[in-house]
Amino acid sequence: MTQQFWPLGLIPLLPLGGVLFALFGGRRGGRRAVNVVAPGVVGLAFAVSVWSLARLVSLPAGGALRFAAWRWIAAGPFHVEMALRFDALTAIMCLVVTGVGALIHVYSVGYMGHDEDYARFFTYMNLFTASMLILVLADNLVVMFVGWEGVGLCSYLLIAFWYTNPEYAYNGRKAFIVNRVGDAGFLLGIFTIVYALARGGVWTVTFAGMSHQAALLQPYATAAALLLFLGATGKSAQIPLYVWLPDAMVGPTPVSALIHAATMVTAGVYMVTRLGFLFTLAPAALTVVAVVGAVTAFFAATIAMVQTDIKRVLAYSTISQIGYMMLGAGVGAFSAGIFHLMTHAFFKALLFLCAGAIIHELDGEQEMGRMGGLRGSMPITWLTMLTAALAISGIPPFAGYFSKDQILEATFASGHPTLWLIGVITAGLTAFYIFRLIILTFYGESRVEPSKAAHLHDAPAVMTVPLIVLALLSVGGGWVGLPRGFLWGEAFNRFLAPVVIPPGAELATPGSGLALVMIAIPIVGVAAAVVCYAQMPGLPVLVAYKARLLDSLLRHKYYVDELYNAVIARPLFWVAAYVLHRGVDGAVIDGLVNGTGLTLLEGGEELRRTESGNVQHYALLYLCGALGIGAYYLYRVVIR
Amino acid sequence: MTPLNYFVVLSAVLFVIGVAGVLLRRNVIVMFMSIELMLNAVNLAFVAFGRQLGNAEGQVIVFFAITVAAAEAAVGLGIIIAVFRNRMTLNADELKLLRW
Amino acid sequence: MAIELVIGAVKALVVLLLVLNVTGSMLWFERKGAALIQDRIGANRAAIFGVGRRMGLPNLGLINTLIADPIKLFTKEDFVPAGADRVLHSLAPFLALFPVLVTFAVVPIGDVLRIGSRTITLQAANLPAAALYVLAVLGVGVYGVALGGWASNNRWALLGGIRASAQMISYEMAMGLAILAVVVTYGTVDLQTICRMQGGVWFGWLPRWGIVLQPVSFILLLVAGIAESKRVPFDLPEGESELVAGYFTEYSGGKQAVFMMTDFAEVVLVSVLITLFFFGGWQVPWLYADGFHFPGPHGAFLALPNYAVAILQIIAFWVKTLFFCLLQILVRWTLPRLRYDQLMGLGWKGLLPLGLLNLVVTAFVVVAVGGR
Amino acid sequence: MPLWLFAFFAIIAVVSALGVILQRHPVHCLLALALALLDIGALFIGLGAEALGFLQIIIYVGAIMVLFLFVIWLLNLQREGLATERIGLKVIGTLAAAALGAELCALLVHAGPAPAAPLPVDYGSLRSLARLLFANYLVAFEVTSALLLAAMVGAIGLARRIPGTNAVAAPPSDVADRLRSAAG
Repeated sequence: MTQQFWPLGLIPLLPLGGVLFALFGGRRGGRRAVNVVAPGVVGLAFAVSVWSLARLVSLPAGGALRFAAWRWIAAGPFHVEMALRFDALTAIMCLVVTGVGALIHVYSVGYMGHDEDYARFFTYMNLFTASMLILVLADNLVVMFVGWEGVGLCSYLLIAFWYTNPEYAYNGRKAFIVNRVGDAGFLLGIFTIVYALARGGVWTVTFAGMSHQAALLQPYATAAALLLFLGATGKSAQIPLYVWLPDAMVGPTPVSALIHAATMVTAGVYMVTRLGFLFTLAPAALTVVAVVGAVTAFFAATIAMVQTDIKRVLAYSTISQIGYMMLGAGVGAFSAGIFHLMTHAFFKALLFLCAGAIIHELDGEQEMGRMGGLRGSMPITWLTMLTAALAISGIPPFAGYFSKDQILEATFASGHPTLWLIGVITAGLTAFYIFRLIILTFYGESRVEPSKAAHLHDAPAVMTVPLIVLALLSVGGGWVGLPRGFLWGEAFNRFLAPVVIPPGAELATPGSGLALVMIAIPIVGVAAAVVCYAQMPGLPVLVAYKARLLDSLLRHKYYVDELYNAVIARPLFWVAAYVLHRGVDGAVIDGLVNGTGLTLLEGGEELRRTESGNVQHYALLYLCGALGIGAYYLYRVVIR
Repeated sequence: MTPLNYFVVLSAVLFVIGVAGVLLRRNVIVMFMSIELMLNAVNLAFVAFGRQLGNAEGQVIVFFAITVAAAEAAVGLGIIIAVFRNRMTLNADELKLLRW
Repeated sequence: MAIELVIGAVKALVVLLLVLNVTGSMLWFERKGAALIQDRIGANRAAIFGVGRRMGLPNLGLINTLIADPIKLFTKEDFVPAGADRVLHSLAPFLALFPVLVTFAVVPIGDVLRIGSRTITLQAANLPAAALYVLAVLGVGVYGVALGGWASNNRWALLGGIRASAQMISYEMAMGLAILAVVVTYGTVDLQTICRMQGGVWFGWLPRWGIVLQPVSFILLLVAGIAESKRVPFDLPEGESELVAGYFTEYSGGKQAVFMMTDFAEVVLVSVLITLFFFGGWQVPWLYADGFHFPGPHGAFLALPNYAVAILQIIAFWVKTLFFCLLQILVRWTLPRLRYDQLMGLGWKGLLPLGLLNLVVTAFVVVAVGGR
Repeated sequence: MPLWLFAFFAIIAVVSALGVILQRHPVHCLLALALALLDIGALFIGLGAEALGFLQIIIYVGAIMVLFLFVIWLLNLQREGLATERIGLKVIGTLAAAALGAELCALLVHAGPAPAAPLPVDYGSLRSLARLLFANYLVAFEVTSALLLAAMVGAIGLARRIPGTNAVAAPPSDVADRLRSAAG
C-alpha cells in the first residue's frame, strides 16, 4: 500500500534551500552562516528521512510513502508527475546519502576552512546532495533522470572546483563528457521502456507501474537493460566508462568522499537495483552486469596495487568495490549489492576523509612516497583509517565482511564459480593494496618534508568527529546484515525483500567452507602487504623489476586512457577539427550564414539606390502602384 | 441641369492636375498646395456622389475632410517652417537626408 | 423671366448706388467729424463754380466731395513701384473692394414692396444662407490688403499687409462668433427672416431688437467690426507713424481711391450688420405691414399704403446705418491707437473667449427656452 | 446648376488648378489655388450643398490659404528658376499623371450616367448638416475637435523658435535684396 506523505518533499527541498542560501546569501551571510546552514540542511534532511523511515516501518511490509508535487509533463496519454517515492530501498539510500552526506558536510567545514570560495563550494555540495536525493526519491524514470543529470552536472562543477588550474578543469570536463555517454544510454533505455509499454497501450514511467508490466517489457528487456546499464557504467565508473573517476581526484577531498561514498557512483547500482524487475527479465543483461562488475572489481584492484597517489588508490578501490556491488546485482543478489553499497559508503567515506585529513595536514601532498610514520602525530586519523581498512578488507566483524561475503556467496550460489573466484582474488588484492596504503602512510620512516613534519597533528574536532562517527559505522554498520542464524540474521535482506527481487533460494545454504575462504583470503592479503612493505621493503621493487612488463602495464592502468585516446578521442578530435570545424562549420554553416548576410548586404547595396531620399521619386512609385490597381479594376470592370 | 458625371469628371481632372503638381514641382510648399488641390478634388467627388444618392452624408465626410485638412495644413506648414529653418531650402531635390 | 431679371438688376443697381453714395459721403462726414472734434471748420473749400457760396448757401461740401475727390484722385498719376508685381498691384484694390460690395447684395433694406400682383423683396439677392455668405465673403476680403502690401515691393507695405491679414483673421473669429450667437438666437441664417423676427414690441414700448437679446454680441460685433475695417483704434496696418501708410503706401491715384473707398465701405458694412442684427434692420417701432399700431389703451392705428411702409423702412434702415457710421467716426477721432500685442491680445484673449462664452450661454438658453 | 454655369466654373477650376502647378512664384500658385478652392466652393453650392460651400470658402479660402500665404512670406520664398535637371522625372511624372487621368476617365465613362435621387427639402442647409453632425457623427465630430487641438499644439511646437539654439538662421528676408535682384 502507498501512503501520501508530504514531508518527503522536504528531503530534496532542504538541500535546495541550502543551495539558494549559499548562492545568494553566502558571501553576504559570511562563512559562519554558511558553515551552519550547509551541513544543517543536510542534517535536517537526514532527520526527515528518519521520520519518513519511522512512518514507513509503521506500514505493512511492502508499503511505500509517496508525495506527488505536481503534474509535470502532459503530452496526450503520456504524463509524468513530479512525484517522490519512499520505500525500503529509498529509505536506505536516503539515510546513506543524507547521513554520510551530512558528516562530509561537517567535515568540509573544517577542510574548506581556508578556501575563499566556500560559498560556491557549499552551493555545489548542497546541490549535489539535492540531486542525489531527487535521484533516489524519484517515483519514475523521468524524475530520476533529473537527479541523474543533476549529479553529473555537480560532479563536473566540483571536480573542476579549482577551475583556475587547466588540468583540473580538463578533468572536470572529462567526467562530464564520459558521463554524457552513459546518460545517452540511460535516455535511450528510458525511450525503449516507454516504447515497449506504449506498444501495449500502457503509458507509465513510474517504477511501481512498470514493475507490473513484465509481459510488455519482456521483448525489449535485454535492450533496455543493456542501455540502462550503459548509463550505470557511466555514473558508477564501471568498465568501459570508468576513466573519469581516477581523474576526478583533483577535486577537493570531501568532494571525492561525497562522490565515492554517498552519491553519484552508487547511482548506477541503485538504478540497477531499482529496475531489478527489468533486469531479471533479461538474464543475459544480468550476466553482463555480473561479468562487468567482477572484471571491473579485479581490474581496478590490480591498478590500485601500484598507485602511489593516496587518493588514486582510493579511487581505484572505489571502482573495484562498485564492481562488487554490480556483481551482486548481476547475480540477482540485489539486496546484497545495496548492503555493500551502504557499508561501502561508511568505510569509503571514512577512507577519503582520513586521506583528506592527511592531505590537509601535508598542505595538499597526495604522494604516499612523501608520507609515512604519521601514526604518532595523527593518532585519531590512524585509528579511524585503520578501522576503515579493516572494513574494506573484509575482516570480520567489520562492516565490509558481511556485505562482501553476501555478494560472493550469492555469486557462488548462482552458479558463477569463475566470477566467484575473481571476487575472492579481488578481495585478497583489496586487503593487500589497502594495507599497502596504511603502511606507506602511517608506518615506517617518515618521508614527510621536514618543513611540514614539524607541526603535524590531528585535524580539528570538526573534522575528526565525523571520522569517529564513520569509524563506528564502519565497525558496526554491517551488523544489520548478519548471516542467517546469527541473532537477527538477514534483517537487512528481510527489510529490502519486498522491494528488490528476492535472491535465489540457494542463498539460504551457504557453505561453511566458502565462509572460511572468505575470512582467510583478506588475512592473506593483509599479511602479504605487511611482508612486502613493512618487513621486506625491497621485495616490491624486486617483484616490479622481475615482472617489468606487468608492472608497467599496471602503472599505466592497462593503457586504457591511451587506448581511448587513440581509438575514440583522437579520431573524434580529428573529425571535429577537420570535418566538423573546417568542413561543416566553416564551409557549410558559416558559408550559409555568411552567404545569407553577404547576399542581403550586396542586395541592400544595390537596392538602396532606389532610396533616393527624394520624396517625388517615392510619390511616383506610389502613383505607379495606384496605376496598377486602377489598371486591375479597369481590366475587371471594363474589359470583362 | 448638369449631369452629375460632369462633376465627377471635373473632380478627376483636378485630381490629376494635383498629382502632376506633386510630381513635377520642386518647391515643397507648392507640392503641399497640390496635395490640397487633390483633397478638394476628392471633396468635390464626394459632394457630387452625395447629391446623386440624395443624402447629406457625403457633405459630412467633406466637412470632416476640411477639418482634417485644416489640422494637416497647420502641422504641415509647421514642419515646412522647421525644415526651412534648419536646411535653408524648400527644394525637394535638396531635402533628401534620408537617401542611402 | 425677363421681368425678373430686370427687377433683380434694378434692385442690385439701387443697392449698389445707395452703398456707393453712402460710402462716398463718409469721406465728407469723416472730415467734418474730425474737424468737429479737433475744433476747426474742416472741408469747406469745394464749390461748383463757386455757386453755393455765391448764393450764400451752405457750401455743398458733401456734393462736392462726392464729385471732386474722385475726379482728383482718378486723374492723378497711377504709380507702380519698381520691382512690384504689376498685375497683383493693380488687382489688389479691387480684390479688397469687391468682397465688401458684394456683401451688400444679401442685405435686406426693407421688407417687401408690392407693385400690382408682384411682390418684390427689398433685398438684392435673396440667399437662404446669407449669414454664412457674409462670413465667407468677409474672409475673402483679406486677400486685397494682403496682396496689396506684398505686391508693392515695399517693406512697410509688406508689414502693413501682414498686419492687416493677421488682424482680419483674428477678428473674423470674434465677428463670426457674434454673428453665430445671433443666428442661434433666431434659429436661421436668413437675414431677411432675422429682420422680420425683430418686428413688434415687448411691453408695448420696447422694440424686439436683437440688442435686447444679444447685448454681448453687439459689443463683440462693434469692436470686431471696427478692427475688421482697420480703423482707429485698430489701424495698425496703416499706422502712419510706424508704417508710413501701411499696405497702401505705394498706391496713388485711382487705386488709392479704391482702397479708401473700401475703407469707408467697410465702415458702412459694419454699421449695416450692426443695424441688421441688433437694431431691427428696416424695422420701425410700431410700424407693421399695414401701418402704425401705437400701443396704449386706445390702440391708435395709422393705416399706410404698402409703398409708404417700404419707403419708411428703407429710410429707417439707412438712418440707423448712418448713426453707426457716425459713431465709428467719433470713435476714430476719440481713441488712441493700440499697440500691436494689445490688439492681438484683445482679439484672442478677450473677444474670442467672450464670444465663445456668449455662444455657449446662448445655446443653453435657446435649448432651455425654445427647445427646438 | 445650369450647364453654362457649370462650364464657367469648371473652366475656372481647371485653369486655376493648372495655374497652381504652372506658376513659378509661390504667391501666384497660392492665389491660383485660392481661386480654385473658391470655385470648388461655388460648385458645392451649385450641387445644393449650400452651407458646405460657404464653409469651404470660410475655412479654406479665408483661413488655410492665408496661413499658406503667411508661411510663404515668412520664408520669403522667391520665384523659382526653370528646372533644367530631372527632365526624366518630369516626363515620367507627366506621363504617369496622364495615365492616371486616362484610367479615371475610362472608369467614369464606363460607369455611365446615373439618375439622381430625389433630394430632401432642406438638402444642403446648415440645419440638415448640423443634424447629421451632432446626431449621427457626434463622436467623430468630437474626435475631430481633439485632432484640431492636437494639431494646433503640434504646429505651435514645430514652428516655435527654440530659445538658445542657433537652429534658426533668419532667411535673407529683405526687400532690399529683392530690389537688388530685380535691378540687376
